[in-house]
Order: sequence, then C-alpha cells, then structure tokens
Amino acid sequence: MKIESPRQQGRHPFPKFQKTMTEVAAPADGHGHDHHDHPSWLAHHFDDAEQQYDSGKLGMWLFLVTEVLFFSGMFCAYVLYRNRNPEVFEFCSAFLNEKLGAINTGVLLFSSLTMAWAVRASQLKQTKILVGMLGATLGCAAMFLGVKSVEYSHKWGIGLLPGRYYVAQVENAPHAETNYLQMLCVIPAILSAVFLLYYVYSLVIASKFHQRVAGPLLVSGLCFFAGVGLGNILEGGEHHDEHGAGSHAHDDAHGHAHADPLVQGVATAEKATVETADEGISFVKTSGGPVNDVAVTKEEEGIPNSKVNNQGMAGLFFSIYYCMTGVHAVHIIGGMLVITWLIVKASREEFHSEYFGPVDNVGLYWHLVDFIWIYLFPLLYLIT
Amino acid sequence: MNSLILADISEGFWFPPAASTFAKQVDFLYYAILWISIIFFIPIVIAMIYFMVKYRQRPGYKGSPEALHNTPLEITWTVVPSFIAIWIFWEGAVGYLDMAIIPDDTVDVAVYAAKWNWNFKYKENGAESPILYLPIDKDIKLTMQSKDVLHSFFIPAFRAKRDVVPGRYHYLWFHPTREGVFDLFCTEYCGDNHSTMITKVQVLSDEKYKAKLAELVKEPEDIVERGKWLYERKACKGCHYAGTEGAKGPGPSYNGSWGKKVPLANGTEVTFDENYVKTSILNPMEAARKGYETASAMPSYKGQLKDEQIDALIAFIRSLESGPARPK
Amino acid sequence: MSAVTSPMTTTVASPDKSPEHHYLNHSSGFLSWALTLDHKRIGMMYLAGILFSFFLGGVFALAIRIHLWNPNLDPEAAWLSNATYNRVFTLHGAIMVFLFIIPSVPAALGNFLLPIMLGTKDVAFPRLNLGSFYLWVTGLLFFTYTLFSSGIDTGWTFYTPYSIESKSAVEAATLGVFILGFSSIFTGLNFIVTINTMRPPGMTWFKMPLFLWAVYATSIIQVLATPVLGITVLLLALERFIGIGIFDPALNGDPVTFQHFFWFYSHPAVYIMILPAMGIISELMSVHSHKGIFGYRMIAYSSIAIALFGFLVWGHHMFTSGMADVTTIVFSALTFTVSIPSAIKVFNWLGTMYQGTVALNTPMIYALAFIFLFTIGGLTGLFLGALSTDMHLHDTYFVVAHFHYVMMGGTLVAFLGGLFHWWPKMTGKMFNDTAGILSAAIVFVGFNLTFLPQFVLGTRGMPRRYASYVREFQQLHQLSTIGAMTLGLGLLVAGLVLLHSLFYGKKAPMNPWGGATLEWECSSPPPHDNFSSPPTVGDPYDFTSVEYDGKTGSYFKKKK
Amino acid sequence: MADTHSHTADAHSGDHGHGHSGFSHPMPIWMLLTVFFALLGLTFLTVFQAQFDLGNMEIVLSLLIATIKAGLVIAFFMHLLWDKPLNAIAILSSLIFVSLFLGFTLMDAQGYNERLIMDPNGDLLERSQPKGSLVKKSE
Repeated sequence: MKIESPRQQGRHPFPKFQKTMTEVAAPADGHGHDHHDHPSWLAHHFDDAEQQYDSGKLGMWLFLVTEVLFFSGMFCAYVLYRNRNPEVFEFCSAFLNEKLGAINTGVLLFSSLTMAWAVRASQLKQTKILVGMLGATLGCAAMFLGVKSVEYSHKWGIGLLPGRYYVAQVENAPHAETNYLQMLCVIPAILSAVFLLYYVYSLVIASKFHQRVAGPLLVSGLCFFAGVGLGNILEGGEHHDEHGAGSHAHDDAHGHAHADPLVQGVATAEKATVETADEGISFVKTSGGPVNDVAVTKEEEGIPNSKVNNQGMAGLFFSIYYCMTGVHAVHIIGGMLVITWLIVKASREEFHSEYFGPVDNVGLYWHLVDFIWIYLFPLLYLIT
Repeated sequence: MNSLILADISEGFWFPPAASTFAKQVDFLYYAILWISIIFFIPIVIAMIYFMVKYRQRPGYKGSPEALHNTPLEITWTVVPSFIAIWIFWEGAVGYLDMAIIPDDTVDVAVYAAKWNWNFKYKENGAESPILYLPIDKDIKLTMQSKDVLHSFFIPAFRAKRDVVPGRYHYLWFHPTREGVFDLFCTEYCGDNHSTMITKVQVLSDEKYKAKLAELVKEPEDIVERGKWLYERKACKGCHYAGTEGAKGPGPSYNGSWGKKVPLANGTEVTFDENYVKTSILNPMEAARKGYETASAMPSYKGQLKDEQIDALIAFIRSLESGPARPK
Repeated sequence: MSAVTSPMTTTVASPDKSPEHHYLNHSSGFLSWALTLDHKRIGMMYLAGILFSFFLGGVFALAIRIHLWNPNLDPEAAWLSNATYNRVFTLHGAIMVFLFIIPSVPAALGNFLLPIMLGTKDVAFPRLNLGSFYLWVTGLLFFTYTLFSSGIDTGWTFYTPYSIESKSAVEAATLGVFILGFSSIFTGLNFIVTINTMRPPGMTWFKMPLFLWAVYATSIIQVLATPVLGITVLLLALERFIGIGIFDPALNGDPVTFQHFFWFYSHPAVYIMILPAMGIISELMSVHSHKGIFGYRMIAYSSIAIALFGFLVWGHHMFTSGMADVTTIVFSALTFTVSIPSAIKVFNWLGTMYQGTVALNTPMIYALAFIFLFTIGGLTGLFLGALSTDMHLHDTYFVVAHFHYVMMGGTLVAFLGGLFHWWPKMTGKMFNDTAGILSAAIVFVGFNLTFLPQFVLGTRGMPRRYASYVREFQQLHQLSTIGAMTLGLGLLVAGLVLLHSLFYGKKAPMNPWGGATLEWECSSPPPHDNFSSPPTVGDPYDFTSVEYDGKTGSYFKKKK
Repeated sequence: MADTHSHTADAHSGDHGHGHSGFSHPMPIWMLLTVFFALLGLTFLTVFQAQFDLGNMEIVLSLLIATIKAGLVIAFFMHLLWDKPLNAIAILSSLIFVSLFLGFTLMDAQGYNERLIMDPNGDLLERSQPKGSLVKKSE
C-alpha cells in the first residue's frame, strides 16, 4: 500500500542504506548539491540538506521553548512579590540606573541586528561580512557584560546584595574596601592579553584563517573594557561620591532633582502605607517571618525607611534582580562561546546556502537572549 | 488510657470512629466512590479473565486479526464516566466548602506547631497545653501558625486536615460530636522526628472542659516542678533530652553539663551555668554549641517566657544533676 | 503452519551458522560503547544504568518495609534511627523518580525502539543523545555523592523551608536533579524532532505505532515542564548558598510558592512516567492478541489529551496546603478531566482482546497485570481528586498506595512487560517463558499484598513518611512488609530469567511474537544501520498478513 | 507592517531567482535596518514615557511597548514570519504554558495574600478572624 508522505516527492527514500557511518565520510567539496553522495556537512542519518536544516531548526526552537519556560519561573517570582509588596519595588528600583539599562538595551539590539545580518551573509556565502558581523555581535556581547560589571560591582560595593546579605542602606555609609570591579575585570583582562598574543602570532605566521579568528576575539576583549568605561561614565564616575546610593536616580518629573533615592524611597513607601492603611490591610512588616523576630537590633532601628529597607523586603527584590540578570548574563556568556565557535567555522568558509544551520540556530538563540532582555529592562529598571 | 487510644475495628473496617460533623459527608462520598469503583472494576476484571480464557491461543482456534472500531461504544464509555466524574467533583466541592466556611460564634484555640511539638492556647483564659482539649458539640475554630517548617494538622477521627505554614495564618474548624480521646498527627514531613509529632485530642463534656481549662492555667508551686512543667509545655522537650546521659537529640542534652565547661560553635568555651542557660533561651544563636551549629533552628524565647519562668527552667535543669529521672 | 503453537517451543537455531553482523558486534572495545552515537547502544547503556538505579531504589524500599515491621515506639530501640529512616525514604523516592521511572521507558526502551519503529537510521541528534546519557550519568554521580556524604532527608519533593535548613546534602541532590532534568529535556527534544522531520515515506502520523504517539506526548511534557523544575531547584540551591529568600518565610518568601513551582513540573512528570507505559501496553495488547488495536485514534488522541490536561491539574497536590479556596476548587474540577482519557484507554485495551488470539506469554501476563493494577490506581485517584475525601486522605498511606499502584503497578509492570517483549529484539536471545510467567505472578501477588493494606492504613489515618506508628496499625504494616518481600522475590526471579537468557537463551528469531511494527522486520538483534533494506511502511496493527512459520519459529509478513 | 510584509515576499521571490536552494531565505538589508531602527525608537519611547508618572498605566504601557519590540524581534530577526508553522506553534505554546503557570499561581496568590502574617510577634488569637478567604461566609 502506498501512502502519501510529507516528504515523498523527488527524494530517494533511503539513499544510502548499506553504508555504515565510517563509510560516509565522503569527500567534502563544500557544495554538495549531489543528493546521492553525503558531503561532510551532512550527517549520515539525514537524507538531504533540507531535512538536516529543518531538524536542527525545530530542535533549536524547542530549546528556546525550554528557555522561555526556564525564565518563566523567575518572572513568576517577580510578579508574585511585586503584587504583594509594590512599595518595595518602588523603593528599590530607585537604586537601578536606567541609563545603564537603556545603553545595554541598545547594545543588545544592535547585536541582534548584526547577528541577523550574519545569518544573511552565511546564506549568501559572504565570508568576510559573516566574520565581521559575528565579530560585531561578540563585541556587543562583551560590551554588555562590561556595562553589567560596572552595575554589579557598584551595587556590591554599597551592600545592595540579595536576600540574607542585603545591607540596609544608610546615608553616608562607608564604602566597602573591596574593589569588585577590578576583580570582575581580571578574567577579561587575561583573556584580552591572550587574544592579543594570538593576534600577533597570526600576523607573524601570516595565516589568513588565524587572523580572521583572532581579530574579532581581540576586538571583543577591548569592547569589554569600552563597556566598563562607558558604564563608569554613565554611573556618574561617582565612586568617590558623597553617599552610598549614588546620585544617579534622578527623577526630574517628580520635581526633586538630585534627590537621594533613600528620601524618595521613604516618601513613596510611606505613601503606599497610607494608601493601603485605609483598606484595613497593612503591608508593613518589621522584618521577615516569625523565625526572624529577633533580627531587629538597636542599630537597625535608626535606619531610614526600615519597613522596606531590610533583608526580607529590599533583599528579596535584589534576589530577584540578581537571579534574572545573572541567569541572563550566563546566557550571554554561553552565546559568546558558541559565536566564537561560529567564527572559527566561518573563517574556514564552511557555510553556504545549503549549510548555514549553525549560524541560523545560534542566531535564534541570540535573539531569544535579546527577547528576554527586552522584558527585563522595563520590568526591573523602568516601572516604579 | 491505652484502651482509649486503640481504635475500635468494630466501628468499621475502613474508617476510624467518626467524631465530628465532617465525618458524615466524607464517609458518604468515600463509600460512594468505593462502590462506583467496584462497579467499574469488577466487570473490567471479569471481561479481562473471560477474554483471556475464551480467546486464548490454542491449537485449532484462530481469532480474527481485524482491528475493531465501535463509535457508539466509545462515545458511551467516554460520556458515562464523565458524568460520574462531574458528580464526584460536585459532592467533593460541596463538602470542601463546608470545611472552608467558618461559622460564627466559635470556640477559638490557637495552634502553635514547632519541631516536633504541638502547643494549644485557649482563647477563653489563655491556658496552654500540649494536648488539645475540646468541648463537645461546639464549633471549634483553630488559628494555626508554624514557628519553623511546614507541618500539617490532622485528626483522623474528625476527618479534618490543614497544613500549618510558616509565615501564614491557617484556619481550620470542626464540630466534635463524641467524647473521647483521639489521635492528632502531623502529616507534613517536618524533619528528623516527624513521626513523633503526635499528640492527642480529648473531647470533653462542657463542665469537664471548663474544669480542665482552669486546671491548665495553674502552674505548679514547687520551682523545680514548675520548670519541668514549662519544659514539657514550651516545646523544649522535642529537641533537648533531659534524663539520659549523653543522649543526643536535635539539641544538646541537659544532663551532665551543669557547672562544666562546654565548647561553643565559635570555638570558645563557656561554663554551663545560670547565665549560659538564660542566654541560650533568649538568644540561641549567640550560645550555639559545638556540634549543634544549626541551633539557629531554635527560636528565641525572648518575650515568650517571664523571668520567673526562666528561673524555674534553670532550677529544673540544675536539678537533673542530682537525680536523673527521664520525664515520660 | 496451520497449527499455531507457542513460538517458544518451536524455536530452532538459525540454520546458517555464520556469525551474524549486528549492532552488538559491530565494533568492540570500551570506547566503541562509551563514545557510540548509535541509538541502540545508548539505549542499552541507559537500560543498564536505570536497572542499577532501580536495584538501589529497591534496596531502600525493602529497608523501609523491614523497619516498619515494628511500630518503633521507642526510637532508640528501632532498627533505623529516625534520621536514617528519613534519608532512606527520601533516597528511595528520589532515586526511583528521577533516576529510574522518568528515564525508564523513554530513555531506555524509547531510545532503542523509536528510530527502528519509525524506520529511520537514528534519532535526529545522535550527539545530543549521547550527551543526555552522560548528563544522566552525571546526575547519578551527584546522587551517589549525597549517598556517601550526609544523605538527603527532605523527601523527594524538597519542600521549603525544611530543605533550606536541612543539614543533609541538599545542594548536591538539587544540582543532580537539575542535571537529570536537562538530560530528560534533551531526550524529549530529540524525539520530537525525530518524529516530526525524519519519518520515512509512508509513515504518516496515523501509521505510527501507538508507542510512538505515547513517547511523542511524553516528549512534549518533558520539553515544556522540565525547565520549570530546573529553575525551581536552581533557586532552591541559591536559597541555600546565598539565602535569596524567595521560598524562605524567614526572609518574607513563601513556601507555598515553592510548591506551585515544584508541582508545575512534577505533576506533568507523573504523565512522563505513565504515558510511555500506556504506549507499551497498547503494543503488547495488540501484538499478543494478534489483533488490531481497538480504536487506534482514540488512544492516540487520548495520549495527547493526557499530556495537555496534565498541565492544568498540579494544584491537586496542594489541596491541604492552604491555597485559596477558589483555586482549590478549580484544580479539583480540572483534575477529573484527566481521568476520562485514562478510562478510555483501559476500555480500548480490553476491546483489543475481544475475538483475538490471545497468547498468554510473559509480556502479555505483565500487560494484563498492568490493566488490573493501573485500573485500581486510576480509580483510587477519584478519592483523592474529590476535595472532601482528599482532606481526610491527603498525605496518608492512601496516597502512598495510590501512586504506587500507578507508578509501580503501572509504569514498572509495563516496563517489565515491554522489556520481556523487546528483549529478544534487543539481545537476540529468547528467555524461558514459564519462568517469566512465574515472575509475573509473584510480582502481581506481592504487589497487591504490599499496597492493598496501605489503602486501609491511609483511610484509618496513618500519615506517610512516619518512622514509627501507633500500635493499631501494626498488623496491616506487617502484611505490607510480607508483600514487599514477595514483590522483591518476584523481581529477583524476573531479573534471573533475563540474565539466564543472556547466557543460555536460544537465539531469537526475527519476529517471535508476531508483531506488525517495523522493529520486527529487522533481524534480532538489529544490524548497525537498523535495516538491511528499506522497510515497507504499512499499517502497524495489520495482523491479517502476519503468518507463523514453524520452521524458523518466527512470524513473517505475507507478501500481498 | 502589512506593507513591509508584502515587500518581503517580493524580496524573497527575488532571492530564489539567484539559484538558492529552497530553504535559504536571506533577509534584505534594508529590512534588517528598518527593524533595528524601529526597535531603537521604541526603546527611546519607553525610556521617555518612564519619566512621567502614569500610575498603573505605566506598567501596561511599558509592557505593551516591550511586547511590540519582542514581536518585531521574533517576526523579523528570528525569521518566524517565513518559517514553518510548527516552529511558530512551538514558541506560541511556550507562551501559553507560561501564562498558565503565571495565571494559576497568581490566582492563588490573590486569595492568600491577606492571610500572610504581617506581625510575627502579635498574638495569634487576635488574628483569629480569617480575612482572605475568597469564599465569603454568608452574612
């Protein structure tokens, strides 16, 4: 009995039945239009390039599905706690520098553009453009991380840490001794040095392939430090500023320029308390749960805005902030690794119109990372 | 006492004795589902065995290999169970609403769950007890709170259960209909001694209940007795042994240390005396013993014990040195 | 050929004595297995791994039952201390769930069978497949680490806040679960892509064996639900490392939120466990009845329906945990929707036997035992789905008995049935059928003896996870312990039968049972590339042309 | 947007003419740039609107803009408009399941929020009147 199959037309059903895997290593000319002979880029168990491409792409979309659900847990936590303690989010988002967030959004959007362009270049076999675009994407990713490092190190320095480690924010609090930014820069600095050596080496041996790989790597290393510099400028360069929280959270619309976020936080939180008190529900807590009822000490009673400025409230916000942005940053780093792998492959001129699946799939992944940031930015930085 | 605890099988094979108004609805639905299940199950098994025998592979017999398909039959066995399922859901939801909607005018008892003790506090006169005493034929409302991890309050005879969640108030109500002593279990896993977090609930006639509450608020006169009385009621007993030398519970044993140097978690040593005991009660974190680093799990009793109560506890712990007698 | 006798008795050695070329002797050496990309070898390695985990979990189960022979009213005189008992039951649960049941059918049998049943050479991503296996091994190593450090005593559900403050090795266990989760995700992803893009000509959706439908439905759940488990255990690990407070009431977090997160995965995971088992039973019932499956489409659709409805009912694990009343009632109503597709399947399996030619051999006996046990498991679910009775039964032995009837009476028995069914295909050896039937009988009796008393225990109020119990429960507990020993004996016999066949079994013919699906058209064991010539894809349940050949002891498909 | 779409279709049929095999669809550069600048513009818009205190509308507006941006990324950069429907079904189903997850959990949270213990040192019996139950008792 003959049944119409989804992929019946024009294809030999089992092209190479007798061959075992080792026998498949056919001579690769990189332009395998011949369906009866498996070129090296076509895995032995696939019938043709399109089947391989479709499989890879469906696999990648399914992986993105798992990524979306993976992040959904944290979004759920965000929504639940925002819903429960809105005043905490008002207080805390004043500590986040929306300029840095906006710059990072721009950087990521630009990297998405270059990535999409890279996919186009791989389909058209424009190797130079492909390597350039992948390099640009890598550079943007590094710059994103550079800005993020400034943001993180600044917060760690003044004790804006997750959960249990949160330090209540007080005016004129002493700065931490540790310079977290330098610590974060150690690994990128080492890597940049290695890339520099590699680039010099590639020039010495005059290998076009190695130059193509080393160039983007070196640029991305430098981009990280460009990001750090940019971040420092936007952070106001006020690491030696007068008070811990910095003076970045201007809110001109509220009419008090250069307002201390603490003062602002107090105002908004008090407002929230007054508003909700009418409904007979007090959202105000002295500290966390029942286990914590010895936690408030004499010193802490002097802290401004102690109702939300504590581990159970603001600390929880920063837990969610670090979890979301941290997991996102891990994804950026993972993306950088696979893009590096692509640059190597692209430099070997492996991609063409029949085989560009890896570029396309990494592109999909990269856009998803962008996609998630598109939501993270307003949720964490903008909505107050 | 023991004869009271042992359940009476003669009251029914499946359920423990029914002692609250919930039992009627729960037991009815249970038996209804039981019979529905049996009515489904028996024909399935009979059909299975019949087919096994009748159509078994044997010489001289060959069944039909054709696949069958019977739409009316399939629709029937989809639709009929659906209606039954809807009925079961409905009955269950009605019963649940009855359990969820708390009536006005209740006898209020606060339930404090902590590893691995129950403590009950009565609104009438502020009495506290580790056994739950209830008057018969009254609506009882429990307001429950956990001091550490999840617990679950369960009285099988009342068919009443509700988790006790730290950081939340949970409520439970029921209406006891029969005098007697029943088991009260913790059914949410809560750590090492989860299975010992058992106590009793005693349903009393109105007069006896009143008398019991009055008796409960009276602390013993003798200071050592009073310490022991507090030890048993203030959730010390769950973690700290008082009797067996060197017995290691979740918390350090009270025995064999009085007046001696004991090592602390932070590496220093301290003399086990009045001061140390007092610090341990009020600020357990500060005095955590070596080997019991997570003694942070012990809540502070600051504000929960009066000074003279702490003194009584100290006297009790001190008394253990002279004549060890493990309180049962 | 007219006399249809049991294929067992007439099996004769293959006439040609020349060594056959198949996937097992395709290449040799440790690395040829460790680095293999062949789905069959990966499936076999999974099989060895999960059987080892099952053994480990089984030892813990027996330890639990032996301990509960006595009421242990004096904890110090008991065989296991309370703390040890808690570690034993936690490890039993965690190993059985994460290391055994979830990968059992999809990863072991599914890996071996899916490409062959589909008529392809391999799964879509063979490297990813090997990667999933090594992720599974890594997960196993993490669990082994917990075993040799301070154990794990949180229960397999890791409920906060106890899991935050527990002194046992929760970090290692959660990271193990995280890794095992990704192993499961990648397996599911691989199967979905394989089924979607690699079906050969003729293999339309409705020409697919029902086992593949079940595996496909399972894979959907694995891809959609498992990531949430990943983030949940990751947050729990962070909770312990740096105290983020999301689930910790001491930091204003909420333990019930953890339960929502956990059960959003873990309820669908129940269907990850049972759906492939249902797929196996569909195959077994039709092949051994030598009769087309009754209501093919309804079974296929009900698999997908169960997978999707399975996402809507997680709240029924939390009826007593203090959810809002409205949410509770909505979840209860949704819970009953899942019962219908399951009921449909049971009726369809019975319909398949009707007027067939039922061969009462080992796989079929296991399949019949499955129907008996799974029906009990499903029906007792009604008690737990209904709210008022659940208030009484929640967290008691009734629940324990219920999910063992579904998970063990269902999945494990189906897995054993499937293992016996495909054993000749996988190893090329026939087992002793009589001894196999004996093992099935002992397992059946032992299982019921173990868990039927637990329904009574639960209804009478015996809470689960208790190391000791009030004295009135002792007789029922002892009955259960005797049953557990019997069950263990039955499983031991089953294992010995299979082991024996490896060394002394007769050579298996191509198609010993008379199946019509594609895996019976390649030799036993299959060649490296699965088929020596392209298979003709036909109706997987068309038994009209399957004939028995007394000479080879094998069935074959008559050419039309 | 519809305009862009039709242009793309043209662009693609044009590309096919260059002898590419059936499954490669290079995006025209002008379209990539258009989408990028649209995204950039929307980012400026969302930062700009955050300057004003719009109350609850702020959340809605921010998320609306974010969703438009996400839609642009998915449709054009991720090429979903021209992709196999199955891939679109996959990603949409993930969003459906996320909303299920969020929906049920939030539905529950609304019900229990008021039963949370706000003052851990308070006397339990003072709070013996449940407030949060969505099932109101009969008056």
